[in-house]
Amino acid sequence: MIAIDIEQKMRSYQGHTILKVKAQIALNSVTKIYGPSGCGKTTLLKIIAGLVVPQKGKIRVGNDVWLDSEAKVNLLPQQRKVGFIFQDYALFPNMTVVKHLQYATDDKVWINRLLHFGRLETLQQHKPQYLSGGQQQRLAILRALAIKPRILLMDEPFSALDQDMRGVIINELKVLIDELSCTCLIVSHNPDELAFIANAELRL
Amino acid sequence: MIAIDIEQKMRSYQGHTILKVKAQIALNSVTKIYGPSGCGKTTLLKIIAGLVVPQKGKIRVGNDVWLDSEAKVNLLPQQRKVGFIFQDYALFPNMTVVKHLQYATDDKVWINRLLHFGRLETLQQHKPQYLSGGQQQRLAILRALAIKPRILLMDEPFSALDQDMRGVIINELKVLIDELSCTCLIVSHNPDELAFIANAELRL
Amino acid sequence: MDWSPIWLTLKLAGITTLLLAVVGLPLAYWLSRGRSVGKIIIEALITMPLVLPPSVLGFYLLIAFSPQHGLGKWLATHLNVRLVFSFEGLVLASVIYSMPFMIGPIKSALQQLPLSLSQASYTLGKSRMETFIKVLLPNIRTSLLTAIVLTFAHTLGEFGVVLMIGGNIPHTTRVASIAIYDAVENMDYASANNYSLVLFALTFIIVMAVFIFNKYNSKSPLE
Amino acid sequence: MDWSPIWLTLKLAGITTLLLAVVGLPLAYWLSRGRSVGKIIIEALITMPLVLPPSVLGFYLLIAFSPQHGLGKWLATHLNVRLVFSFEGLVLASVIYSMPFMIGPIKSALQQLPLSLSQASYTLGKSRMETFIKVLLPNIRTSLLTAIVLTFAHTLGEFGVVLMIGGNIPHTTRVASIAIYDAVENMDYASANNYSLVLFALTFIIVMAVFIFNKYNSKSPLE
Amino acid sequence: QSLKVAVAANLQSVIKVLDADFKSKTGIAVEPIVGASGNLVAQIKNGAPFDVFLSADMSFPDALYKYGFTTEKPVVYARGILIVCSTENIDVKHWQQLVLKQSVAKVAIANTTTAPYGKAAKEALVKLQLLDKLSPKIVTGESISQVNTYIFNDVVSLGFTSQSFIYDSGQSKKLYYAVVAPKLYAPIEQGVVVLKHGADNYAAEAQKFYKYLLSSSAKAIFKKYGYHTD
Ligand SMILES: Nc1ncnc2c1ncn2[C@@H]1O[C@H](COP(=O)(O)OP(=O)(O)OP(=O)(O)O)[C@@H](O)[C@H]1O
Ligand SMILES: Nc1ncnc2c1ncn2[C@@H]1O[C@H](COP(=O)(O)OP(=O)(O)OP(=O)(O)O)[C@@H](O)[C@H]1O
Ligand code: MOO
Ligand SMILES: [Mg+2]
Ligand SMILES: [Mg+2]
Repeated sequence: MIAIDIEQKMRSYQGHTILKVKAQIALNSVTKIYGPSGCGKTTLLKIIAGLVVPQKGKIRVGNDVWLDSEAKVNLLPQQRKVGFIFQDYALFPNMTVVKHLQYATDDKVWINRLLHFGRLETLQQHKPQYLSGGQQQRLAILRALAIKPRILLMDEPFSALDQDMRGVIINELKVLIDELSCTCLIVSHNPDELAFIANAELRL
Repeated sequence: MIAIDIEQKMRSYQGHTILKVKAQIALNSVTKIYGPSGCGKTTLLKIIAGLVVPQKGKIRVGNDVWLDSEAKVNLLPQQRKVGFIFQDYALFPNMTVVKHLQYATDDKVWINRLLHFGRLETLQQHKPQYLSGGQQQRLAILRALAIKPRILLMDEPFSALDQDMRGVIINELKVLIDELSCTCLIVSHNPDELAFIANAELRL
Repeated sequence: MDWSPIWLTLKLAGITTLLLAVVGLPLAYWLSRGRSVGKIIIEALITMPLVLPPSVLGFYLLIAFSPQHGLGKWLATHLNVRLVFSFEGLVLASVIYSMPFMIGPIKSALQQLPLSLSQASYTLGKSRMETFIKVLLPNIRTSLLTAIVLTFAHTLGEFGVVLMIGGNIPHTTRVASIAIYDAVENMDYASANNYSLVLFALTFIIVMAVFIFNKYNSKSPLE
Repeated sequence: MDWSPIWLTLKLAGITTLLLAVVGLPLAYWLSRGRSVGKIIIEALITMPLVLPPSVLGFYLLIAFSPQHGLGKWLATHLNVRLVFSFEGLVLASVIYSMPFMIGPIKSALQQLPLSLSQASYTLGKSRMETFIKVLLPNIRTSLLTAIVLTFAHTLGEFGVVLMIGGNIPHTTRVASIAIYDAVENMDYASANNYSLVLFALTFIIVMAVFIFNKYNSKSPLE
Repeated sequence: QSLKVAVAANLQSVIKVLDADFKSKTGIAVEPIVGASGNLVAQIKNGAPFDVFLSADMSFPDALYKYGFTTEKPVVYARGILIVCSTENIDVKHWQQLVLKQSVAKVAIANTTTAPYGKAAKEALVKLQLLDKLSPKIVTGESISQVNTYIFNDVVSLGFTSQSFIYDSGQSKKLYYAVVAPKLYAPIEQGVVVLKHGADNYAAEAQKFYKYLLSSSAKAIFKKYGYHTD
């Protein structure tokens, strides 16, 4: 069980708005997160990953406390080691496709499996700037999976994929998630696309 | 009628692939462009806008020749003046939301109407880095519309919008397009989302 | 205390910076677009003074400017311009000497801007000129400031070249750095200290002003 | 031709660059993260030599290092270290003098990298150190090269400070820029020309090497 | 290790000959460091590691003696002669009228406080009441060497320098010169001292060089370069 109870002041032109989230997420579930643009979905994922520290809050994962602002507990992102897919990909400009994966893991078999899963085998030696939008997004997915995370946070991970590709990726992703017994939070603007994979939802 | 007949070598790790497009697009139509990731959709739009010059080809819009590589005719992007929505938005980091629109047009009434259409009235004074993904994308749409273009090229313009917002935007966009009697090419990975608006399609 | 070396220094640095800003912006823009053999050679030439000791530059300028032969003679007889021991000569030398400090940061910043920024502006029907002024320049304003501060500062501290072609003439070529050197060699440490303090204060103000200007971007003057 | 000034110059520039690279990388990283009053003050101090005329810097170093009083006296009597007219003194002065050229471009480039790059690396479980070395540094490698070339070049061309605290002592402080000045004063134009040509060739090679290294990015050494 | 000798700039060509002669006699190598006398004194006072100092006057080495940088008082090794010199074939004999003409654009003198030859030139101009009239044309060289550089490269029409300049063997240009009347300036008596650094580190060598400078073979060389010796 992942228990989240956080409060974060978000900058907005007229003063500030408060993002309040209180949620319980079952382990091994796939939760769809949705809500209007600008409501704080990206911010929430970053808080879970430890990249943004909220003003107030608690995050508990299983029996581990990741964050407790009163007890001054706050695990580093490195200790949380979640798989994170950034909305803007955040690929490393200096690394080729395969170097991205080698940076994250030493497991060659796993790397090859991921490259196949992302249909990027032939683009292994490309750097991000020579990839199309969809190719970049697939690389971002692969990199997050490379560390075999127990928790996977995905910020609109399929927005640049065409329908066929998306179908293929989602299908295969389900297999991988099950295999890794990984808890998954997916921000998406197309709730339909997740029908097959998601078994819980969170509305912000 | 927009007549396109172009050939462009695209860089790819193993040698090169050739993008060949031959199409006739009716004026005032809304054409949906689709095809697998990396097939050259973005490249095609940039060629039409004059931002990429193909090795070979002709582009004719109505009675005007925009490009004829044999006759060495090649209008500048400034002369073509198409509305262009970039896949990565290409917003100006130095300008606030409203400045983006003021840069494109002097028409205050039009600017206000666009701000309302994009639901960005309250964020007028924000710079792009303080906008969420969806807010940035809406600004990119507004900027392209600000010049009241006769041709509108949209590269995945709704990918970062939630479903409600997308519905609203598409509905209102249709009104604007009709009003401007504008020819529209939309690259999209969600053909469904365009069902209401598109009346032609082009598969790459 | 004789203030004239300070004024002279400020005048020299000011004029040099102004001239270089006027020449540098278009040149940097031109160098930042595309790449040809001509551009590479011009860029290498512009970059040279950066790595060349001032005494080398001063030596060659002394030879080139001499009114008895070559360029110097031509200038002296036809235009009645003398470049050794004159303020004009110092300005010209400073322009050459500080050129890379103006061109470098601006060109580099222009190249680092994503291509799609100017593309977006072109599709809005804006000319290269307007795009440059309203989109490109504002987005490299910290680099622009850097370039200006670097140029000004580098000219402020010019010493070797002036020592060789200046002739230490009060009100004409006796800039502060020379006056300080002179005072030290005269063991007039009080004067040396006064000049140094003024320059120190001046540069501290410049640095602080730039820090404050860049505060919101948390950038330093070298960016 | 006496090659010792050339070797001495290369040795000075090499040691200075090396020292500054070792000190500069962590310092630039530290300065690039966050912003506090302490950091601003340290950064302003590091930036000062950039805008300070070499003769001012030379003057204060002379006063500080002179074995007649203060620090210099203490060093001379207690540690038997003499910093005026010695190679060690030149190294220390060059480190101070060229510091902003090493720190500036690196710090600035680190700040311009999107935050999400290091965030992405952290989520992969990588430490700050590993992230710095494998993600941040490779993505600022042209700026790193710039910093190194600038530092090396700036030290190569150092003249005013050396003249003031180094004098002109063969094999110890007679670097190339001083040797050229000396040769010109001696009207030994052949030597002046030779030294100048060697330095010119050297710097041309450096500039060209950097151009070639950066060719794919079409960047200049000042970036 | 060689002897480091601080040398007044007017000696820049002579010192090379003296070096060679001294080395052939004793096998001791000498490294000259050339500069304006005053600049060298400033450096010595700040700890420059020079062993012997050949000044262009007596007051600079006297001052060093007073402050304890030398053990002995300075001794005169040569007397210098001030000349007016040009590369143009102009009427230098009548330089007092010439310098006021329009055709003479710039006149070089050495730094009047750190270079004794500059001081002497200034004295002469003051006596002739020329200094004020001339001041817009005056260019100051850091030392007599820089004045020579300016003359030699034709960047000035005239310069006040030491007579030794025209005897410089390496000279490839024809020089036109006139001696400045000795009554116009105080005699340029050039003094030598062994410095503390030399006395502490190279006592024997420094003494040898000091003796050599006062020897007849050194005197012959000085003479050849246009200095007076007793
Ligand atoms: N770096 C930032 N600094 C200040 N405010 C920000 C920053 N990034 C986002 N915001 C603001 O915080 C709010 C929440 O942003 P967030 O990115 O979490 O939204 P989101 O739910 O992910 O939206 P979208 O679906 O459009 O991506 C928005 O109103 C936005 O303007
Ligand atoms: N700047 C570039 N330089 C070289 N090759 C590129 C560049 N940008 C894209 N490519 C390559 O050109 C091909 C077409 O790219 P393009 O961006 O047009 O694809 P796309 O159809 O828009 O794909 P997506 O739907 O993923 O955005 C891809 O194989 C890509 O790897
Ligand atoms: O030889 Mo001097 O000390 O320059 O007059
Ligand atoms: Mg978001
Ligand atoms: Mg695309």
